[in-house]
Amino acid sequence: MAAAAVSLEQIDWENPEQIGLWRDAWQRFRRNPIAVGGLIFVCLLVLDALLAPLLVSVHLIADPLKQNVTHTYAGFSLQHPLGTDYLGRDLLSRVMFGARISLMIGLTVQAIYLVIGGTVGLTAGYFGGRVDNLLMRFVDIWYAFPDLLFLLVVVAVLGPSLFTIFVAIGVIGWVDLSRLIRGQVLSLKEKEFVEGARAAGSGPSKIILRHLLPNTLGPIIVSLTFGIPRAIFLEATLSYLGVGIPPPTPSWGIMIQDGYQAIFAYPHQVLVPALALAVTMLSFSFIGDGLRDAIDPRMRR
Amino acid sequence: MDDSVARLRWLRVPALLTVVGLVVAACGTSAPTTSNLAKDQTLRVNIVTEPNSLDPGQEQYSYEGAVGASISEALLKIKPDLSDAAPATAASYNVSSDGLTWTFHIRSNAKWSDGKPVTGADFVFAWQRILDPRLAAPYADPFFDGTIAGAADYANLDPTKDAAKIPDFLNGLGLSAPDASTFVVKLQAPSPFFKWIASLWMSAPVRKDVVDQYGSDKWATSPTSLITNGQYKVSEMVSKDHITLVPNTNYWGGAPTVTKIINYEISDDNQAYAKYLNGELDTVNVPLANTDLVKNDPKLKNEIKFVPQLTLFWMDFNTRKAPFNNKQARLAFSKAIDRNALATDVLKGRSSPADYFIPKGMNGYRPDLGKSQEFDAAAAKTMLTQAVGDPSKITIDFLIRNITANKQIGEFIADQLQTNLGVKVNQVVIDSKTVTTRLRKHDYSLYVGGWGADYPDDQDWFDIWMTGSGNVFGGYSNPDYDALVKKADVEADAKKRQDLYDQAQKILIDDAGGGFLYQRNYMFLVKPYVQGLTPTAQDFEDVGDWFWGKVSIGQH
Amino acid sequence: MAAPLLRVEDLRTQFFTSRGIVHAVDGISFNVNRGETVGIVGESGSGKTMTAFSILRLVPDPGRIVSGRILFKDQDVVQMNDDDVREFRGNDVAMIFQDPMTSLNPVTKVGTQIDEAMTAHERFSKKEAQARIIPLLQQVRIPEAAQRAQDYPHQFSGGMRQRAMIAMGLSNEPELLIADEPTTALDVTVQAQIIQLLKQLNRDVGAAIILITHNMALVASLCQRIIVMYAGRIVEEGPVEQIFDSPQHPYTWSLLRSVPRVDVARAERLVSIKGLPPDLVRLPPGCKFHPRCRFKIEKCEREEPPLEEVAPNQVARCWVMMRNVPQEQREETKAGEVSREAATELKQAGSG
Amino acid sequence: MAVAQGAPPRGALIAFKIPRGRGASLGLYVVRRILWLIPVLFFVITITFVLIHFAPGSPWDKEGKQLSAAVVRNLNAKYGLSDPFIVQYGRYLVNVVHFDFGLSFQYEDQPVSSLILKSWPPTATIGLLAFLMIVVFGIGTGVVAALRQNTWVDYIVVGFSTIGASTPAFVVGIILIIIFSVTLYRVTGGNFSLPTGDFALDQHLILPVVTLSVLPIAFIARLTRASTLEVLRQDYIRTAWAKGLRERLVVTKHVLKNSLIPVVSALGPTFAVLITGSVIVESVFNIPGIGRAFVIAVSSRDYPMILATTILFSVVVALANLIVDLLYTVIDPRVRLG
Repeated sequence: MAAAAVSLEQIDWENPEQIGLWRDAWQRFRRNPIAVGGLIFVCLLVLDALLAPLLVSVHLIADPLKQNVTHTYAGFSLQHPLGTDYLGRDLLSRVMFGARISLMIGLTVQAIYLVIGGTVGLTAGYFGGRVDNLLMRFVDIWYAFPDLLFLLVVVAVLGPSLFTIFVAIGVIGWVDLSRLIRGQVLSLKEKEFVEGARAAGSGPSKIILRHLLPNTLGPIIVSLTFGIPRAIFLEATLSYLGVGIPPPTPSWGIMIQDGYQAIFAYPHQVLVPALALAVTMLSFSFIGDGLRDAIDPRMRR
Repeated sequence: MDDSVARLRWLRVPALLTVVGLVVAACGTSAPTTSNLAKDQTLRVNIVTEPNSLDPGQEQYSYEGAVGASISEALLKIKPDLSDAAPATAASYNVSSDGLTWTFHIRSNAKWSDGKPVTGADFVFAWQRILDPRLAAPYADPFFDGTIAGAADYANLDPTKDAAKIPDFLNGLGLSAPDASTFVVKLQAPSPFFKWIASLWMSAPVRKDVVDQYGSDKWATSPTSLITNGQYKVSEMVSKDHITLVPNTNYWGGAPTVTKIINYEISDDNQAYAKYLNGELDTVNVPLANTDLVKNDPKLKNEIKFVPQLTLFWMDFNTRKAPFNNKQARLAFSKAIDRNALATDVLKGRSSPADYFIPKGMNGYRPDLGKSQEFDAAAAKTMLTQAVGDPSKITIDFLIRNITANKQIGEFIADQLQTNLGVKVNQVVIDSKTVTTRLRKHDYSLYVGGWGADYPDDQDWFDIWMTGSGNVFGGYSNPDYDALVKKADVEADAKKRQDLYDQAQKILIDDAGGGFLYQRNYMFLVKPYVQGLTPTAQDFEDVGDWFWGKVSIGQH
Repeated sequence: MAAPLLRVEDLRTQFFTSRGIVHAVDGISFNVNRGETVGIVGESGSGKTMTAFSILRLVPDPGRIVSGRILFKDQDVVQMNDDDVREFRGNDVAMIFQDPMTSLNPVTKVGTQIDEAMTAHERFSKKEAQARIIPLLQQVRIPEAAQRAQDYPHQFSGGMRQRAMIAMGLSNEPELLIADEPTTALDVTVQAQIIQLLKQLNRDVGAAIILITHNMALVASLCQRIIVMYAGRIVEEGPVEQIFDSPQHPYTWSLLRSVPRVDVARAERLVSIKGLPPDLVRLPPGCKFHPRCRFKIEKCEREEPPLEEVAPNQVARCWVMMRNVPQEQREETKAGEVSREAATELKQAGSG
Repeated sequence: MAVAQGAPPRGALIAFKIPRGRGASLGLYVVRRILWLIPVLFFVITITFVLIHFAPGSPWDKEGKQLSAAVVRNLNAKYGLSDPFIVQYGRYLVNVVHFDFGLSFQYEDQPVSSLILKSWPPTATIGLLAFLMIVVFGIGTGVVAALRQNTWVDYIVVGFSTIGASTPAFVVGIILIIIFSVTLYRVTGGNFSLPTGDFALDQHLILPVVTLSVLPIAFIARLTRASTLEVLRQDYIRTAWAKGLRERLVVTKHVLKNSLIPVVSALGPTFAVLITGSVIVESVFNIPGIGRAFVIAVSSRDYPMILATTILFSVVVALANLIVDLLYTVIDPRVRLG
């Protein structure tokens, strides 16, 4: 009578068909159309940043540095799809080359913020008491820090170069992130799962990395996706102060800064790089949102 | 638009569209008369930056002169065409036969803003005060300690260590006032250019009693204590916003038509331009990028005022280092710059190309002397290769101040050098004061510097290229040049003096002490209802700001 | 027999996810009489929690009640407008949840959260509500109730928080209290106290209780009737003693056989049900339990059996029924005997 | 049993036990935090002094015509810059203790304190108004976007906040000027338009305040939306619904009280930055604020002004952060300070 039941031995109990956190997250991320759209744009951007020099050598796009002063501030044309700047250089190729510097700055600076800001925020929030107090007073000092003066000294001592920018921006901007994370950790710390983990005897670093960090992921991702344009603007202000990349290499920040002078007469000088920046920022926020929803453990149930 | 239409425009209300303008104008009356003056005679101008000080003795910047020239009046004042220095507070003056003693006769009706008469003693006190090391007056050197008898050792008087010696030093100066209406100056050497020193707005008189009462550094900080002798006086000072001037009722030269001048301190070009469009400013310096926009705008193009300035820019080569220790290399670099492209395309035709030193508008102007630095890319490259070998091995540190205009010109010049000569140029764009420090320490190869005339006399220009001058950093030194200039400075005969200066200019250009580039001109927009504007080649921040007294506001 | 307090008729609740439609509750009907305690039992994913949520119209996105009626004192909850549902929730029917740790607002005082439940329904004036808080806390046996009312949730232990939840649930003297796995997150000793408390409240306040759990022992100690759910539908229903005595649906039988016996020394082979609960998007044809049923016959795989009367007010949904399965196939031990002893034990522990 | 609740935080090494009452411990905490301001200020002054020492260029370097060596020597003597570094540093510290912040090099010996008192009010006024807009619109739109997730409201808020966040302040500023003053003036024939710039307590405030708050509103809206979405998923929200509370009550009492915690921690720094002035907005709108004064002071090496503004900034920032920390305890009872 008994049907041919699947015998117990055939089912492999040791590694049941378990979907890893990341593969599952990727599957859910893939189903979110705008997040994927954002990811595609960012990949295009990275591709453009890598291939731009190649495109110039095969004359697909004009050389961003070639000046042609008889055609300054030209409008959209076949030869210059996005027009030319104050020295007659092709805006399209400058925007594409600008991506290289701006992306690099945006991403590296965020990494610096996360490392410094993250560590300070997490440690201060988790340990509380004297450690928190000391770290936060240190943050207070850093906040009031005359960043402008510091920039000038950095340039004077290190000379204007890309590395100087990272030192300058990185050292100045991590404070906001550290306070944000500290705030989160302070409230998360009391949550039951942390007390449970502490009761289970896991050390502070394990608790911080395994429990606190993932839970502060939401606000961190938002702040990072906002951080990228802020880092790029800061680069523009720094270039204005002379700490930026030495000319003539283009970056979006510099192009916006220079374009500002001609905003009455030739608004496209500012709007072209600003639009590029806006779309980049939009895609990073969509990726950020998609990532946060995909990773959130609760969504897996 | 022929001329007649433009003239009619004066009468119309700045209506919305030009068409409406023309209709109104058609039935307007003839040339402007006092009857159609606006009720509110207020002139609103932009001096860009807040003056650091309005104490004549301590002024140095152009945005301070823009106010100083209206509120403080020196012995003499430049004529609009800069041909001579006309009488001002001094009705007349005479120079002794040996050229060493200048006697100025003060007008009897010259009065201070508080009604007191201006006396010779006020001038003695003012000039002694400038030469007092403790005040550290910016323009003391070279204008006063280089000319006035007894002032030579101003440079080695330390204000703290030699404080005791200062009173004797000041009394020993060749300055005296035999009576209330006379002011006598003794010079170290005959100086034909001294009339221009007497017309600098910093050499205006200062009241000893006011300085003693309010304090040497305090008296010029508020309208109540700022007693001045110009046609106007300060009525309101709002930090980083504006300074308001009203007529000095006791001025000897009669009441001006404009009863109120508001000097705004707007640093952002776009903000100033927007204010002009909104009728909140009567005149504005056209931002470089808007040049063509303004030239093609039917309404604005008639409000353009184009005035050449006695300001010229050049490439300052650091002659202490290769490749610029070689004259041929310097000439090659100068010949590699297409000045026409720079002036017409990059600077939108607002500046004129110049491969010579003395700017147009001064009697030392010799354009034909510039042949040796004339633009010729091919010749430049061969010249450089002969002089120093393979150009691609040369790397130049090009110092640029981080001001947008400097940056844009710097990028053009760097590109010209790299394309025409094949050299490598590092553009070092950094903070302004850091640039000055590196220039002083000679830590650079190339820098674009320039000079604006303090007064329209060649002497003010030629001394900056003399050996050891503090105003050019390249370390250019040519004994023949120095000798010629020293001789010219004291030469009484004008013709011979000019000839000596011409020879000096030729040596300078052929030596390529500097790679001369372009002369700057002002391009301003001025509202049509601003009448009686008197532009000069030595204006400070606004076209015509030496002679605001001659302006009147038409109905609008 | 008075009219039943709650009548659920052919309730269907589905989730419209990108993977397809999840038939969480696939057409169930049952009644709950006034003051009765009913246990709804089943593995996780059987639809028992979603049934509770549907009764209170708390189905989260992207779920929706697709069809069926929920009559509470002859008012159909499914058709109620938002205001009426709001008035209904917490007032006529109250619910307490599984995880006490996260079910209370961490930043508001416990007393305020209970007071809020009452003022939301205007059954009590502000003053009356204020006065009831402390007695309510005492009723659920929370020590120093007055002081604890001012404390925050993180200052309460797990058990205490669950008691606060129950106090909150009872604050409006609801006629039906739904407890969704109230003790799962607590350890055994506290479990017994909570069950004891529920039983005592049922007696004193007279509120009907629906206990949702996967733990047969709890059902035995508290409930008068059991409903067994599997894959979104009812597979067996009936009085506790009868079900424990002779479970007819193979799933109910194996559930009872998976309860370990504490007192019996003999080594006993526990029966665990092989395989995993079915995927509610692609349900198998026929009886939904057939892939995991050892006694199935060919018909089970083709056609789903109806609920059939197997004993006085006991029904089961099975073509075979356990009574028709010969002894040796069921193995030696009798399913019913094991679980009754475990149940009695619990009773003693509870009253201790 | 669960872990003993409220275990004392590790490292609470305060010698005497703070009395249990919340009020007393908070008052003490505030006093201690304010006392901490003194070492913070000491560090800030020292670091700034060292930086000034290393910063290239002197207050007397000029762009065009240079001052002669003699004049520079006299100026240094007048302002005591020729003294050794330690002497200047010591003298400055002594003066600061007596609240004498010295004379500005730049504005002909006007005392720095009066310059700051004159230039801070415009900055503070605009900063405060912008902060109010940020709190109202930032949090408001963030919550609405979260409650109406994936509807057209949500997309507008996300879209606007991204555009707002990716256009620099000066571009936003000048575009507003072009639209609301220049074009409006031309279109209405000059009888209605917002002023292009300057500072006055009237419609002069509109454009600068809007420009200043666009970026922070975008950021706060995104942050509020993210944290509100987090909170909406929590179990206690479901309990609130199950209790039969009205939506307004669920949102204000349960959702907002929890979702505002990260927002408050972000508002702290935003407030501090707004109050200390934005050089960009102040130069675009020609506002005589302290933000611009500080940048001018740094580029012209006006040492007393730099030091005084930095001290002001650090006091303001420290107080802002203190207020934020206190707010934490109000919003989140689980957080214990000190």
